Amino acid sequence: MLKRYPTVRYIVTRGGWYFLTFLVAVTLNFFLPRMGKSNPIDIIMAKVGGGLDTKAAQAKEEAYLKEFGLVELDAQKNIRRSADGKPVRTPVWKQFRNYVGMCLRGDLGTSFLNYPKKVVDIIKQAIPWTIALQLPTIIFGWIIGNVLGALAAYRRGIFDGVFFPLALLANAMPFFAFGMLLMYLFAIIWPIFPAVGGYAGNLVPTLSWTFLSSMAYHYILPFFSIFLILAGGQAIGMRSMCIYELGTDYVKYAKWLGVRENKILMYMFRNAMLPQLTGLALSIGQMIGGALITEMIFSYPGLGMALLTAIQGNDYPVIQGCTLLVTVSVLCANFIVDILIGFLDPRVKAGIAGGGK
Amino acid sequence: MKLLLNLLKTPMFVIGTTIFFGTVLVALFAPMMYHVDIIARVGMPYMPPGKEHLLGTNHLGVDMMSLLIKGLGSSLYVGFLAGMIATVTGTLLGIYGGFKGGWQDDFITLITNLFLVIPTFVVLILISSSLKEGRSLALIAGIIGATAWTWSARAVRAQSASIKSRDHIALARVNGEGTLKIVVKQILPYLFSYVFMVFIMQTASGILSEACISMIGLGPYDTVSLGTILNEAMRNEALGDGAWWAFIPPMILITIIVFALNFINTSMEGVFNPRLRK
Amino acid sequence: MPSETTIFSAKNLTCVFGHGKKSTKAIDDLTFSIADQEIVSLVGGSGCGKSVLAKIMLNLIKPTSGEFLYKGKPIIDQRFHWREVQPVFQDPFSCFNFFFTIRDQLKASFGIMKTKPSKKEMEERVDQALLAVNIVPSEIQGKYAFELSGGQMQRMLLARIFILRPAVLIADEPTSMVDACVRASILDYLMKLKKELSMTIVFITHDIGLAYYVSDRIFIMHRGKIVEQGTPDDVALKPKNEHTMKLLDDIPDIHKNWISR
Amino acid sequence: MPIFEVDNLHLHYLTRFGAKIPAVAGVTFSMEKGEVLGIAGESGCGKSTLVNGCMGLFIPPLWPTSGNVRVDGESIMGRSPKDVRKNILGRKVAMIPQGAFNSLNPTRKIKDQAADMIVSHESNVDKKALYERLRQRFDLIGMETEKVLGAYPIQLTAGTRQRCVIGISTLLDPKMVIADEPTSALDVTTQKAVIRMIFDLLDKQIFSTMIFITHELPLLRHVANRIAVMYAGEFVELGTTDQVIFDPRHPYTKALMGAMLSAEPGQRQRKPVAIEGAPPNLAYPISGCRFAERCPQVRPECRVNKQEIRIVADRQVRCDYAE
Repeated sequence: MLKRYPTVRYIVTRGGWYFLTFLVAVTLNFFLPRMGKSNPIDIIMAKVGGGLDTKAAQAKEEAYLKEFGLVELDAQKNIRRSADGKPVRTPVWKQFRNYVGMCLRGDLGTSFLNYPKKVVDIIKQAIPWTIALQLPTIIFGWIIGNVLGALAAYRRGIFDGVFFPLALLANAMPFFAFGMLLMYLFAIIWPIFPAVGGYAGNLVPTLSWTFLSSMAYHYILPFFSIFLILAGGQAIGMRSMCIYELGTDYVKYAKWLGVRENKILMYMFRNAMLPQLTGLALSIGQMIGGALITEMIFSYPGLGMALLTAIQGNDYPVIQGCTLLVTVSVLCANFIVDILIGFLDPRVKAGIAGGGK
Repeated sequence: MKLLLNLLKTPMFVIGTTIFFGTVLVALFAPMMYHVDIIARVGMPYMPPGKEHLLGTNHLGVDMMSLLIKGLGSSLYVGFLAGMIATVTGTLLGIYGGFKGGWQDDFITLITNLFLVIPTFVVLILISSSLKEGRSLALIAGIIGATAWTWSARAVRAQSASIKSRDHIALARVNGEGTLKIVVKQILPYLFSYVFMVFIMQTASGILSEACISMIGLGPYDTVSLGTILNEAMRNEALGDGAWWAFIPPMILITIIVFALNFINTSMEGVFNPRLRK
Repeated sequence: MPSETTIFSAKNLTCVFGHGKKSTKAIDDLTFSIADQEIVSLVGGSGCGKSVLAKIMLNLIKPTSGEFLYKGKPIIDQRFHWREVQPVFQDPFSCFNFFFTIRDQLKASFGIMKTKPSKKEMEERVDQALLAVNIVPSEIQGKYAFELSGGQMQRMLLARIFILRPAVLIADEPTSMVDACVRASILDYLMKLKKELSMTIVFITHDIGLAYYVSDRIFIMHRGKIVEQGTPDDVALKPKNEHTMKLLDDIPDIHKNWISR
Repeated sequence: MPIFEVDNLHLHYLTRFGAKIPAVAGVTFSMEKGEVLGIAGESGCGKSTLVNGCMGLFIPPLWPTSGNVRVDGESIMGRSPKDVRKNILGRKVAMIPQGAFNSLNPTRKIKDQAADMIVSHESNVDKKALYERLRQRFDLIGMETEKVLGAYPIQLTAGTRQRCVIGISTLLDPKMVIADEPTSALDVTTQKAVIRMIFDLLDKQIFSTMIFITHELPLLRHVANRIAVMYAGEFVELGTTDQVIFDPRHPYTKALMGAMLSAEPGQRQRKPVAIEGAPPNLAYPISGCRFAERCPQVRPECRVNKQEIRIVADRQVRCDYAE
């Protein structure tokens, strides 16, 4: 039936592929923490079995084991224990089944550190901040970087001579290092911006003007530290793509036809943009990762900070929850970009239409 | 050959290699000239740079210069090892897929694309946090390499698939050369400059990745790297105390190494890919 | 009947690329035979399957179905086959590796021989082969493929044939990438090979004038089929098949009225 | 008055180190209405450089040294790039490039590319009228207008794509069209269709004269009224098609024509003339005849005396010893 709607067919096949990737990611999320001899799951098991913990910790860990279906339960939903008091493990395949089931239900368990807060709630609190910071930065950084890269390729000369090494330098700096530098320069030495946090410490999140302005004020430094590095990296890629496009036969032909410069510039920009879009799909994971670390530097109340706190406090449910969420959002971003390319690039589009034959 | 001469005429390449080999030389030979001790507390916490301690001390009173030299060595080592693992794995898979074709190629491409979209950052965190103990420098390099191979595999596959259609490969076959000999003599030389560029990029991104995971506190437990120095400085209020010598120098070192590698790569691209030349 | 004097014989030969809905028949149910010391031209437009047929003759592609015999026997030992059947390809620059000297690559062709000659003999034979194609050995000493002209490179491919002295030569558009003046010299060397080594030559071209000039028999190919075969005079001057007529009609020939205005 | 005149044109490339490499030297010809001039020569003989020169389009490192090019009596040399773009390219002199696969922007519909061309030359074009005009023109030149105009290049076959390129190039009814191997990437059947279309345009007086560049001599025999043979940046022979093809006088032309084979009785007994060697490197100055190193009839004087164009048997030949 889908044969008659090649576009739908394309979206469905791509979606299916991403679902497969999602399953692989979930599998990794399940198995990777179980590698190593001293892996967290075994440690928790041992702790619960040994009874060496405080009562509070014991309760949390037992709840974790039950929630994730890592141990066999008896009729009263208590952990079944062997003779020496060690919990009886469920077979790995059952653990995996339980885990996948939980993921698909959207249940990510309960945090250790903020017991009995649900992981989902912690993430829910953090996610608006992360989206507010990362979505505009990545989109603007990408656009501005591409425009600058295209200009550098088209103009060459002095502009390129100054701009290109700067962009290379930006590309060479880790996101967080630049964040630290900006923080040191503009929050410590010359304190015109706040160093940490997403809003002033004495405020309570409300929709008031004072709060919003404080938010905006705290937004500036993290924004620029991600934005500039990202734009630099994109500009380099765009510059070489554009130089390539300028050498193609269709640009030559357009010049022979006497087509206006700005039209040719548009041809070049558009055609160089498509591979850059593919590039975006591939590098979006890296960008989000880098931006998360920047959030950590600025103690920005987003996902990065939640992840850092969880890593420092061995809060496994939260770590796993965050990594899963990041994976899912990266996959979604990729999926969107994929579909976008399908619509924007007639070469791919022709392939989609032809695939229905 | 001729191309090598062209490279040496490119100022970018010369600058890049000079800086890079400069840092390598420092990492290798500085310990012989400068007494490096990263455990001894030789002064007060956060002593500013001075005569006694060229770059001051850290929050524990350890000489920053020692830390930097040691950290530089570790970071280069991680980058090199990770780059090596990622490049070798990726190149082997890429050549195999591109040259073999058929379902083997389809399978490798599928796996590569699959792992390409799963963010490496996540995988790094998961593995690192599961290996709470025994997270040595080499292991971290291994983890980084194991997550980065996809990119090189994809790049190398595309290249080897395009070389495969060249007639000298058919001619080598009718000369009776075996597959291994064909790969070594007819394909690898063409890929060499390309693989080398991939290796440089992977080394650079290995150094950056190490800095990133060290920064979130999942770095090596047994030694210092530029990333762990930064992490320590961050955690111990170096910024607030205005102790710039605790974080600016490692930052500059990371940036300058990666910058030099980027420079080398861009200049090589310009020479090997004539279209980018002016 | 295939016998010792039949070089190639094919029966219901078919070669399919791809699978499922995307598959294309590059060679479609061919039956033909090529006799010893014959020069046969395969002529056709792009995508007619002539190059695929060449690759099958060279045992670089295995046919999907049908029977393909060399001297009355199926090809089992490919090394033996390559001692007997050797190619000259279209693009000489793509035939040589840029990373080894031309001379080294010419010497690499001794690899297919049953017993490799001594080093000294190898050098001598390379020199002789170079002289046979009118190139002074010192001219290419230590040179790489990108340092020579297209005409010189094409002659290097022919020199390779002079070294190996195979029984059959598969020439896949050997003159399509060289300029008009060099073309004549390449043809000269092909004739010389034929005369000196009494070779069988399968000549693949899209230029019927060229085919008419060199061959004993011409096969006209169209969409994987041989639509007409016969002597050059029969095929080129008295064509019977409509595809042949169309092809002849579309090829600009200096003596014909090609296009009406 | 001739429609197109090239007068002693010299062009050179400027290397990075400031050296001038001559690419085209002393080319002179003029063309009347309805005429087709064929230019034949090996790859690298300066054909494509000459094309850029004829259009007044000098993209560094190509520069004019001396000489003049006139369209309709009006010189196109020494003008500003902007003037050349707006008033000459596409309007007076149009180009049909080889390899149409890459000549069209892969991500733009044919009608938009055609519109870009018109909009770049005319101000205040109404969009609706513009597309109507495109439709009429594509109908006139016998294309499947509806299908072609709304398509992306990838959806068209190589032949259709090349015909689109021809249609777009001639949208503004240029005086002169330069076709640079327009059919070299096509198979023989499509080649014929494309040539037929070009003649159709010429007959309908959409353009009035054409330079046709190819290394396929048999094709030139049917396309051109006159043929110029180019070697190492110079015209070595210029005459009518019959003169050059059936009765060549310059040694190089003789070799070119001698290597041409055709399917006709008696051909099998003929021996083609082979010429060894390669064209000279123009980076080094050549004092004598540029063909001397390869010429079968070379004399000692040839290596010293510069050869000039002279009239032999009603055509121009650049050889002192041609008869």
